[in-house]
Amino acid sequence: MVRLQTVPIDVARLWNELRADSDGAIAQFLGVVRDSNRGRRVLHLDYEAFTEMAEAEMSRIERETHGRFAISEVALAHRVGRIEIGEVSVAIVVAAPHRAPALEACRFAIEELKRRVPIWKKEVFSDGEIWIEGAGERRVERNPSAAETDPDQA
Amino acid sequence: MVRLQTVPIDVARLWNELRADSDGAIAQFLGVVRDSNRGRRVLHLDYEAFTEMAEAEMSRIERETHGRFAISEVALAHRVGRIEIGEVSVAIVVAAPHRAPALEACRFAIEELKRRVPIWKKEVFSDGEIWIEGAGERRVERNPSAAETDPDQA
Amino acid sequence: MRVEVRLFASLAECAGWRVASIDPAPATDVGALWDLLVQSNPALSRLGSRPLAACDRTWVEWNHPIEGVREVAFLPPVSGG
Amino acid sequence: MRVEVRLFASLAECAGWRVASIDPAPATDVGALWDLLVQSNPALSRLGSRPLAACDRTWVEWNHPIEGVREVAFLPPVSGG
Repeated sequence: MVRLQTVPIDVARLWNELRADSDGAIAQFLGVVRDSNRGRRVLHLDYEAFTEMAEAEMSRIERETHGRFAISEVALAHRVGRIEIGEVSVAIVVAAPHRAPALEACRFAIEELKRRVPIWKKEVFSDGEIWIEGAGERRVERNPSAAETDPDQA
Repeated sequence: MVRLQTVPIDVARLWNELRADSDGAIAQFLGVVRDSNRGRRVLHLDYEAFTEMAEAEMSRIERETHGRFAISEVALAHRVGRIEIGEVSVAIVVAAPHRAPALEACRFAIEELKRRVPIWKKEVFSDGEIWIEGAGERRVERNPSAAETDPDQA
Repeated sequence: MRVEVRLFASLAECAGWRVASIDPAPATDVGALWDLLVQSNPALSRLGSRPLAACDRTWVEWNHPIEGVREVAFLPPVSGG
Repeated sequence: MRVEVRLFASLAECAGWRVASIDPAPATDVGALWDLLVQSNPALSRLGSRPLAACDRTWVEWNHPIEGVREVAFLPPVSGG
Protein backbone atom coordinates (compact mmCIF):
# COMPACT_ATOMS: atom_id res chain seq x y z
CA MET A 1 0.00 0.00 0.00
CA VAL A 2 1.54 3.27 -1.15
CA ARG A 3 0.14 6.72 -0.45
CA LEU A 4 1.32 10.22 -1.26
CA GLN A 5 -1.20 12.50 0.38
CA THR A 6 -1.90 16.12 1.32
CA VAL A 7 -4.25 15.23 4.18
CA PRO A 8 -2.97 14.04 7.59
CA ILE A 9 -1.78 10.44 7.82
CA ASP A 10 -4.14 8.39 10.01
CA VAL A 11 -1.70 5.86 11.44
CA ALA A 12 -4.09 3.75 13.51
CA ARG A 13 -6.31 3.37 10.46
CA LEU A 14 -3.31 2.33 8.34
CA TRP A 15 -2.47 -0.56 10.59
CA ASN A 16 -6.04 -1.61 11.09
CA GLU A 17 -6.32 -1.86 7.31
CA LEU A 18 -3.10 -3.84 7.04
CA ARG A 19 -3.39 -6.34 9.85
CA ALA A 20 -4.80 -9.83 9.48
CA ASP A 21 -5.52 -12.31 12.28
CA SER A 22 -2.54 -14.38 11.19
CA ASP A 23 -0.13 -11.51 11.95
CA GLY A 24 1.56 -11.43 15.33
CA ALA A 25 3.81 -8.40 14.80
CA ILE A 26 3.40 -4.82 13.68
CA ALA A 27 6.45 -2.61 13.29
CA GLN A 28 6.03 1.04 12.58
CA PHE A 29 8.15 4.09 11.95
CA LEU A 30 6.83 7.64 11.97
CA GLY A 31 8.69 10.74 10.90
CA VAL A 32 7.40 13.79 12.74
CA VAL A 33 8.04 17.46 12.05
CA ARG A 34 10.47 18.85 14.65
CA ASP A 35 10.34 22.34 16.04
CA SER A 36 13.99 23.13 15.36
CA ASN A 37 16.98 22.11 13.29
CA ARG A 38 20.53 22.99 14.32
CA GLY A 39 19.28 25.46 16.84
CA ARG A 40 17.00 27.40 14.50
CA ARG A 41 13.29 27.44 15.29
CA VAL A 42 11.18 25.91 12.51
CA LEU A 43 7.64 27.26 12.00
CA HIS A 44 6.48 24.53 9.62
CA LEU A 45 7.72 22.43 6.69
CA ASP A 46 6.76 22.38 3.04
CA TYR A 47 7.25 19.09 1.22
CA GLU A 48 7.48 18.99 -2.55
CA ALA A 49 7.36 15.72 -4.51
CA PHE A 50 7.95 14.64 -8.09
CA THR A 51 4.58 12.97 -7.64
CA GLU A 52 4.50 10.43 -10.47
CA MET A 53 8.06 9.23 -9.89
CA ALA A 54 7.70 9.27 -6.09
CA GLU A 55 4.68 6.98 -6.29
CA ALA A 56 6.50 4.69 -8.72
CA GLU A 57 9.58 4.56 -6.51
CA MET A 58 7.51 3.87 -3.38
CA SER A 59 5.79 1.01 -5.22
CA ARG A 60 9.17 -0.42 -6.19
CA ILE A 61 10.28 -0.27 -2.53
CA GLU A 62 7.04 -1.98 -1.51
CA ARG A 63 7.73 -4.83 -3.93
CA GLU A 64 11.39 -5.13 -2.90
CA THR A 65 10.40 -5.25 0.79
CA HIS A 66 8.00 -8.12 0.08
CA GLY A 67 10.76 -9.88 -1.84
CA ARG A 68 13.31 -9.63 0.97
CA PHE A 69 11.33 -10.25 4.15
CA ALA A 70 8.69 -12.75 5.32
CA ILE A 71 5.98 -10.16 5.84
CA SER A 72 2.28 -9.98 5.10
CA GLU A 73 1.90 -6.29 4.28
CA VAL A 74 3.86 -3.07 4.17
CA ALA A 75 2.43 0.42 3.87
CA LEU A 76 4.42 3.48 2.87
CA ALA A 77 2.66 6.80 3.31
CA HIS A 78 4.21 10.23 2.78
CA ARG A 79 2.57 13.57 3.18
CA VAL A 80 3.23 16.53 0.88
CA GLY A 81 2.50 20.23 1.10
CA ARG A 82 2.54 22.23 4.30
CA ILE A 83 3.01 20.19 7.51
CA GLU A 84 2.89 21.63 11.01
CA ILE A 85 5.18 20.86 13.97
CA GLY A 86 4.26 17.52 15.56
CA GLU A 87 2.45 16.20 12.48
CA VAL A 88 3.46 12.96 10.81
CA SER A 89 5.36 13.46 7.54
CA VAL A 90 6.05 9.80 6.77
CA ALA A 91 4.74 6.49 8.06
CA ILE A 92 5.99 2.96 7.45
CA VAL A 93 3.82 0.16 8.81
CA VAL A 94 4.68 -3.53 8.47
CA ALA A 95 2.50 -6.47 9.47
CA ALA A 96 4.08 -9.92 9.68
CA PRO A 97 3.57 -13.26 11.39
CA HIS A 98 6.77 -12.77 13.44
CA ARG A 99 8.73 -9.88 14.86
CA ALA A 100 12.21 -10.11 13.32
CA PRO A 101 11.07 -9.70 9.68
CA ALA A 102 8.59 -7.01 10.73
CA LEU A 103 11.31 -4.91 12.39
CA GLU A 104 13.87 -5.50 9.63
CA ALA A 105 11.42 -4.75 6.82
CA CYS A 106 10.36 -1.53 8.55
CA ARG A 107 13.93 -0.34 8.75
CA PHE A 108 14.66 -1.33 5.14
CA ALA A 109 11.60 0.51 3.83
CA ILE A 110 12.30 3.80 5.64
CA GLU A 111 15.99 3.77 4.69
CA GLU A 112 15.16 3.13 1.02
CA LEU A 113 12.41 5.75 1.02
CA LYS A 114 14.78 8.37 2.39
CA ARG A 115 17.48 7.39 -0.10
CA ARG A 116 15.46 7.06 -3.31
CA VAL A 117 12.04 8.71 -3.28
CA PRO A 118 12.07 12.14 -4.97
CA ILE A 119 10.64 14.30 -2.22
CA TRP A 120 12.20 17.46 -0.77
CA LYS A 121 11.52 19.41 2.35
CA LYS A 122 11.77 23.13 2.86
CA GLU A 123 12.11 24.47 6.39
CA VAL A 124 10.23 27.69 6.99
CA PHE A 125 11.54 30.03 9.68
CA SER A 126 10.22 33.36 10.88
CA ASP A 127 12.92 35.08 8.79
CA GLY A 128 13.26 32.86 5.72
CA GLU A 129 13.14 29.47 4.11
CA ILE A 130 15.73 26.78 3.41
CA TRP A 131 15.66 23.74 1.18
CA ILE A 132 17.07 20.64 2.84
CA GLU A 133 18.65 18.56 0.11
CA GLY A 134 20.25 15.20 0.73
CA ALA A 135 21.53 13.52 3.87
CA GLY A 136 24.42 15.99 3.87
CA GLU A 137 21.91 18.82 4.02
CA ARG A 138 23.28 21.10 1.35
CA ARG A 139 21.24 24.16 2.09
CA VAL A 140 20.11 26.52 -0.59
CA GLU A 141 18.52 29.82 0.29
CA ARG A 142 15.46 30.66 -1.70
CA ASN A 143 16.83 33.86 -3.19
CA PRO A 144 19.28 32.76 -5.92
CA SER A 145 21.64 35.63 -5.18
CA ALA A 146 21.98 34.28 -1.62
CA ALA A 147 22.55 30.68 -2.69
CA GLU A 148 25.41 29.08 -0.86
CA THR A 149 26.58 25.83 0.55
CA ASP A 150 26.49 25.61 4.31
CA PRO A 151 30.16 25.16 5.20
CA ASP A 152 29.21 22.97 8.17
CA GLN A 153 27.52 20.54 5.82
CA ALA A 154 29.94 20.37 2.93
CA MET B 1 7.33 4.65 31.11
CA VAL B 2 6.54 1.08 32.13
CA ARG B 3 3.06 -0.43 32.30
CA LEU B 4 1.76 -3.87 33.13
CA GLN B 5 -1.97 -3.67 32.58
CA THR B 6 -5.13 -5.75 32.31
CA VAL B 7 -7.00 -3.18 30.20
CA PRO B 8 -6.34 -2.77 26.45
CA ILE B 9 -3.18 -0.89 25.46
CA ASP B 10 -4.05 2.42 23.82
CA VAL B 11 -1.12 2.82 21.45
CA ALA B 12 -1.97 6.20 19.94
CA ARG B 13 -2.31 7.60 23.43
CA LEU B 14 1.06 6.11 24.45
CA TRP B 15 2.90 7.94 21.72
CA ASN B 16 1.02 11.15 22.17
CA GLU B 17 2.12 11.07 25.81
CA LEU B 18 5.72 10.35 24.88
CA ARG B 19 6.36 12.70 22.02
CA ALA B 20 7.85 16.17 22.38
CA ASP B 21 8.18 18.79 19.64
CA SER B 22 11.92 18.19 19.54
CA ASP B 23 11.41 14.56 18.46
CA GLY B 24 11.51 13.76 14.76
CA ALA B 25 11.17 9.98 14.96
CA ILE B 26 8.82 7.51 16.58
CA ALA B 27 9.54 3.80 16.30
CA GLN B 28 7.01 1.32 17.53
CA PHE B 29 6.60 -2.42 17.86
CA LEU B 30 3.33 -4.14 18.64
CA GLY B 31 2.83 -7.78 19.46
CA VAL B 32 -0.64 -8.92 18.48
CA VAL B 33 -2.46 -12.14 19.38
CA ARG B 34 -2.52 -14.46 16.35
CA ASP B 35 -5.38 -16.78 15.48
CA SER B 36 -3.21 -19.88 15.14
CA ASN B 37 0.12 -21.39 16.11
CA ARG B 38 1.64 -24.29 14.19
CA GLY B 39 -1.62 -24.99 12.48
CA ARG B 40 -3.75 -25.15 15.60
CA ARG B 41 -6.54 -22.59 15.95
CA VAL B 42 -6.13 -20.36 19.03
CA LEU B 43 -9.28 -19.04 20.73
CA HIS B 44 -7.52 -16.56 23.00
CA LEU B 45 -4.41 -16.18 25.15
CA ASP B 46 -3.94 -15.93 28.89
CA TYR B 47 -0.87 -14.05 30.08
CA GLU B 48 0.48 -14.57 33.57
CA ALA B 49 3.16 -12.34 35.07
CA PHE B 50 5.34 -12.34 38.16
CA THR B 51 4.03 -8.80 38.54
CA GLU B 52 6.50 -7.22 40.94
CA MET B 53 9.56 -8.66 39.19
CA ALA B 54 8.18 -8.01 35.69
CA GLU B 55 7.72 -4.33 36.50
CA ALA B 56 11.21 -4.16 38.01
CA GLU B 57 12.73 -5.88 34.97
CA MET B 58 10.86 -3.62 32.53
CA SER B 59 12.15 -0.58 34.45
CA ARG B 60 15.70 -1.92 34.21
CA ILE B 61 15.26 -2.35 30.43
CA GLU B 62 13.91 1.19 30.21
CA ARG B 63 17.01 2.53 31.96
CA GLU B 64 19.38 0.42 29.87
CA THR B 65 17.70 1.60 26.66
CA HIS B 66 18.20 5.21 27.68
CA GLY B 67 21.82 4.43 28.48
CA ARG B 68 22.56 2.87 25.10
CA PHE B 69 20.68 5.04 22.60
CA ALA B 70 20.22 8.77 21.98
CA ILE B 71 16.48 8.75 22.60
CA SER B 72 14.06 11.02 24.42
CA GLU B 73 11.58 8.48 25.75
CA VAL B 74 10.79 4.79 25.66
CA ALA B 75 7.56 3.16 26.77
CA LEU B 76 7.17 -0.54 27.51
CA ALA B 77 3.61 -1.74 27.98
CA HIS B 78 2.53 -5.36 28.44
CA ARG B 79 -0.94 -6.66 28.93
CA VAL B 80 -1.79 -9.54 31.28
CA GLY B 81 -4.84 -11.73 31.73
CA ARG B 82 -7.10 -12.86 28.92
CA ILE B 83 -6.36 -11.30 25.50
CA GLU B 84 -8.46 -11.86 22.39
CA ILE B 85 -7.27 -12.48 18.81
CA GLY B 86 -6.12 -9.24 17.18
CA GLU B 87 -5.55 -7.42 20.47
CA VAL B 88 -2.19 -5.91 21.37
CA SER B 89 -0.27 -7.93 23.97
CA VAL B 90 2.89 -5.81 24.06
CA ALA B 91 3.84 -2.34 22.83
CA ILE B 92 7.24 -0.66 22.63
CA VAL B 93 7.23 2.99 21.65
CA VAL B 94 10.39 5.08 21.29
CA ALA B 95 10.58 8.82 20.62
CA ALA B 96 13.89 10.31 19.55
CA PRO B 97 15.28 13.30 17.70
CA HIS B 98 16.52 11.03 14.87
CA ARG B 99 15.47 7.78 13.27
CA ALA B 100 18.46 5.43 13.68
CA PRO B 101 18.50 5.46 17.49
CA ALA B 102 14.69 5.28 17.57
CA LEU B 103 14.66 2.11 15.44
CA GLU B 104 17.60 0.51 17.21
CA ALA B 105 16.26 1.27 20.69
CA CYS B 106 12.87 -0.17 19.75
CA ARG B 107 14.46 -3.42 18.64
CA PHE B 108 16.67 -3.60 21.73
CA ALA B 109 13.75 -3.06 24.11
CA ILE B 110 11.47 -5.72 22.58
CA GLU B 111 14.30 -8.29 22.38
CA GLU B 112 15.26 -7.70 26.02
CA LEU B 113 11.63 -7.77 27.15
CA LYS B 114 11.08 -11.12 25.47
CA ARG B 115 14.31 -12.50 26.90
CA ARG B 116 14.12 -11.27 30.51
CA VAL B 117 10.69 -10.19 31.69
CA PRO B 118 8.89 -12.91 33.71
CA ILE B 119 5.66 -13.23 31.76
CA TRP B 120 4.19 -16.42 30.30
CA LYS B 121 1.47 -17.03 27.80
CA LYS B 122 -0.99 -19.88 27.67
CA GLU B 123 -2.70 -20.65 24.39
CA VAL B 124 -6.31 -21.69 24.77
CA PHE B 125 -7.79 -23.98 22.10
CA SER B 126 -11.27 -25.42 21.76
CA ASP B 127 -9.95 -28.71 23.13
CA GLY B 128 -7.33 -27.69 25.68
CA GLU B 129 -4.65 -25.29 26.85
CA ILE B 130 -0.90 -25.14 26.42
CA TRP B 131 1.75 -23.11 28.21
CA ILE B 132 4.29 -21.58 25.84
CA GLU B 133 7.57 -21.44 27.71
CA GLY B 134 10.73 -19.98 26.25
CA ALA B 135 11.84 -19.31 22.72
CA GLY B 136 12.13 -23.05 22.20
CA GLU B 137 8.47 -23.38 23.17
CA ARG B 138 8.64 -26.26 25.60
CA ARG B 139 4.98 -27.05 25.86
CA VAL B 140 3.40 -28.37 28.98
CA GLU B 141 -0.18 -29.64 28.99
CA ARG B 142 -2.22 -28.44 31.89
CA ASN B 143 -3.00 -31.86 33.30
CA PRO B 144 0.21 -33.00 35.03
CA SER B 145 -0.34 -36.61 33.98
CA ALA B 146 -0.23 -35.45 30.35
CA ALA B 147 2.88 -33.28 30.80
CA GLU B 148 5.39 -33.88 28.06
CA THR B 149 7.93 -32.11 25.95
CA ASP B 150 6.84 -31.48 22.40
CA PRO B 151 9.40 -33.47 20.37
CA ASP B 152 9.24 -30.88 17.58
CA GLN B 153 10.40 -28.19 20.01
CA ALA B 154 13.09 -29.99 21.96
CA MET C 1 15.09 -19.56 58.83
CA ARG C 2 12.23 -19.69 56.36
CA VAL C 3 12.01 -18.40 52.82
CA GLU C 4 8.96 -17.59 50.75
CA VAL C 5 8.94 -19.78 47.64
CA ARG C 6 6.88 -18.78 44.60
CA LEU C 7 6.00 -20.82 41.52
CA PHE C 8 4.57 -19.53 38.24
CA ALA C 9 2.79 -20.70 35.09
CA SER C 10 3.20 -24.43 34.43
CA LEU C 11 5.24 -24.91 37.62
CA ALA C 12 2.39 -23.60 39.77
CA GLU C 13 -0.21 -25.66 37.95
CA CYS C 14 1.95 -28.75 38.20
CA ALA C 15 2.70 -28.36 41.93
CA GLY C 16 -0.80 -27.22 42.82
CA TRP C 17 0.43 -24.18 44.78
CA ARG C 18 1.85 -20.74 44.02
CA VAL C 19 3.40 -19.60 47.26
CA ALA C 20 4.71 -21.38 50.32
CA SER C 21 6.82 -20.55 53.37
CA ILE C 22 9.54 -23.20 53.52
CA ASP C 23 12.43 -24.10 55.81
CA PRO C 24 15.21 -24.60 53.27
CA ALA C 25 17.51 -26.69 55.50
CA PRO C 26 19.68 -28.49 54.58
CA ALA C 27 19.73 -26.61 51.25
CA THR C 28 22.08 -23.62 51.21
CA ASP C 29 21.72 -22.59 47.58
CA VAL C 30 18.89 -22.17 45.10
CA GLY C 31 19.61 -25.39 43.20
CA ALA C 32 19.49 -27.52 46.34
CA LEU C 33 16.23 -25.85 47.35
CA TRP C 34 14.70 -26.83 43.99
CA ASP C 35 15.83 -30.41 44.55
CA LEU C 36 13.99 -30.37 47.90
CA LEU C 37 10.83 -29.19 46.17
CA VAL C 38 11.05 -31.94 43.57
CA GLN C 39 11.41 -34.56 46.35
CA SER C 40 8.11 -33.49 47.88
CA ASN C 41 6.41 -32.81 44.51
CA PRO C 42 7.65 -35.51 42.11
CA ALA C 43 5.37 -34.15 39.37
CA LEU C 44 7.73 -31.17 39.09
CA SER C 45 10.45 -33.41 37.75
CA ARG C 46 8.26 -34.25 34.76
CA LEU C 47 8.73 -30.72 33.44
CA GLY C 48 12.19 -31.72 32.30
CA SER C 49 15.14 -29.42 32.91
CA ARG C 50 15.43 -27.18 35.96
CA PRO C 51 13.52 -23.90 35.75
CA LEU C 52 15.00 -20.41 36.06
CA ALA C 53 15.36 -18.77 39.45
CA ALA C 54 15.05 -15.30 40.94
CA CYS C 55 15.89 -14.13 44.45
CA ASP C 56 14.10 -11.03 45.72
CA ARG C 57 12.96 -10.15 42.15
CA THR C 58 16.36 -10.46 40.47
CA TRP C 59 17.52 -13.27 38.18
CA VAL C 60 20.13 -15.52 39.86
CA GLU C 61 22.25 -18.56 39.02
CA TRP C 62 21.62 -21.97 40.58
CA ASN C 63 24.50 -21.66 43.00
CA HIS C 64 23.12 -18.43 44.50
CA PRO C 65 23.15 -18.76 48.33
CA ILE C 66 19.84 -18.66 50.19
CA GLU C 67 21.32 -16.96 53.24
CA GLY C 68 19.71 -13.53 53.61
CA VAL C 69 17.18 -14.08 50.84
CA ARG C 70 13.51 -13.45 51.66
CA GLU C 71 11.86 -14.75 48.48
CA VAL C 72 12.94 -17.40 45.97
CA ALA C 73 10.93 -17.71 42.75
CA PHE C 74 11.15 -20.61 40.31
CA LEU C 75 10.21 -19.59 36.79
CA PRO C 76 9.68 -21.42 33.51
CA PRO C 77 11.49 -19.96 30.47
CA VAL C 78 9.63 -16.71 29.78
CA SER C 79 7.28 -16.25 26.84
CA GLY C 80 5.96 -12.71 27.10
CA GLY C 81 5.58 -10.39 24.16
CA MET D 1 13.42 15.85 -31.41
CA ARG D 2 12.27 17.57 -28.22
CA VAL D 3 12.29 16.35 -24.63
CA GLU D 4 10.27 17.55 -21.69
CA VAL D 5 12.63 18.79 -18.99
CA ARG D 6 11.45 19.07 -15.39
CA LEU D 7 13.11 20.78 -12.43
CA PHE D 8 12.23 20.42 -8.75
CA ALA D 9 12.72 22.09 -5.39
CA SER D 10 15.70 24.48 -5.30
CA LEU D 11 16.49 23.84 -8.97
CA ALA D 12 13.03 25.02 -10.03
CA GLU D 13 13.17 28.06 -7.78
CA CYS D 14 16.64 28.91 -9.00
CA ALA D 15 15.81 28.58 -12.72
CA GLY D 16 12.40 30.21 -12.39
CA TRP D 17 10.64 27.40 -14.25
CA ARG D 18 9.51 23.82 -13.57
CA VAL D 19 8.85 22.33 -16.97
CA ALA D 20 10.05 23.13 -20.48
CA SER D 21 10.03 21.47 -23.90
CA ILE D 22 13.62 21.60 -25.13
CA ASP D 23 15.52 20.61 -28.27
CA PRO D 24 18.49 18.81 -26.69
CA ALA D 25 20.81 19.05 -29.72
CA PRO D 26 23.77 18.84 -29.71
CA ALA D 27 23.51 17.02 -26.35
CA THR D 28 23.13 13.26 -26.68
CA ASP D 29 23.24 12.31 -23.01
CA VAL D 30 21.74 13.59 -19.77
CA GLY D 31 24.96 15.21 -18.54
CA ALA D 32 25.38 17.25 -21.72
CA LEU D 33 21.75 18.33 -21.53
CA TRP D 34 22.36 19.66 -18.02
CA ASP D 35 25.38 21.62 -19.27
CA LEU D 36 23.13 23.21 -21.90
CA LEU D 37 20.66 24.26 -19.20
CA VAL D 38 23.42 25.82 -17.13
CA GLN D 39 24.61 27.82 -20.15
CA SER D 40 21.18 29.42 -20.52
CA ASN D 41 20.56 29.66 -16.72
CA PRO D 42 23.93 30.50 -15.13
CA ALA D 43 22.27 30.72 -11.71
CA LEU D 44 21.95 26.92 -11.80
CA SER D 45 25.71 26.56 -11.58
CA ARG D 46 25.65 28.30 -8.22
CA LEU D 47 23.98 25.26 -6.69
CA GLY D 48 27.34 23.56 -6.77
CA SER D 49 27.64 19.97 -7.96
CA ARG D 50 25.44 18.48 -10.67
CA PRO D 51 22.01 17.33 -9.52
CA LEU D 52 20.58 13.82 -9.86
CA ALA D 53 18.72 12.78 -12.99
CA ALA D 54 15.74 10.62 -13.91
CA CYS D 55 14.52 9.63 -17.36
CA ASP D 56 10.87 8.71 -17.70
CA ARG D 57 10.54 8.40 -13.88
CA THR D 58 13.54 6.14 -13.31
CA TRP D 59 16.89 7.15 -11.82
CA VAL D 60 19.69 7.25 -14.41
CA GLU D 61 23.40 7.96 -14.57
CA TRP D 62 24.81 11.05 -16.28
CA ASN D 63 25.85 9.19 -19.40
CA HIS D 64 22.30 7.94 -20.03
CA PRO D 65 21.41 8.60 -23.72
CA ILE D 66 18.56 10.99 -24.49
CA GLU D 67 17.54 9.14 -27.65
CA GLY D 68 14.03 7.73 -27.13
CA VAL D 69 13.49 9.51 -23.79
CA ARG D 70 10.33 11.59 -23.41
CA GLU D 71 11.00 13.25 -20.05
CA VAL D 72 14.25 14.19 -18.31
CA ALA D 73 14.02 15.36 -14.68
CA PHE D 74 16.84 17.07 -12.78
CA LEU D 75 16.55 16.53 -9.06
CA PRO D 76 18.37 17.82 -5.99
CA PRO D 77 19.51 15.17 -3.49
CA VAL D 78 16.28 13.96 -1.91
CA SER D 79 15.22 14.85 1.62
CA GLY D 80 11.88 13.16 2.18
CA GLY D 81 10.92 11.35 5.35
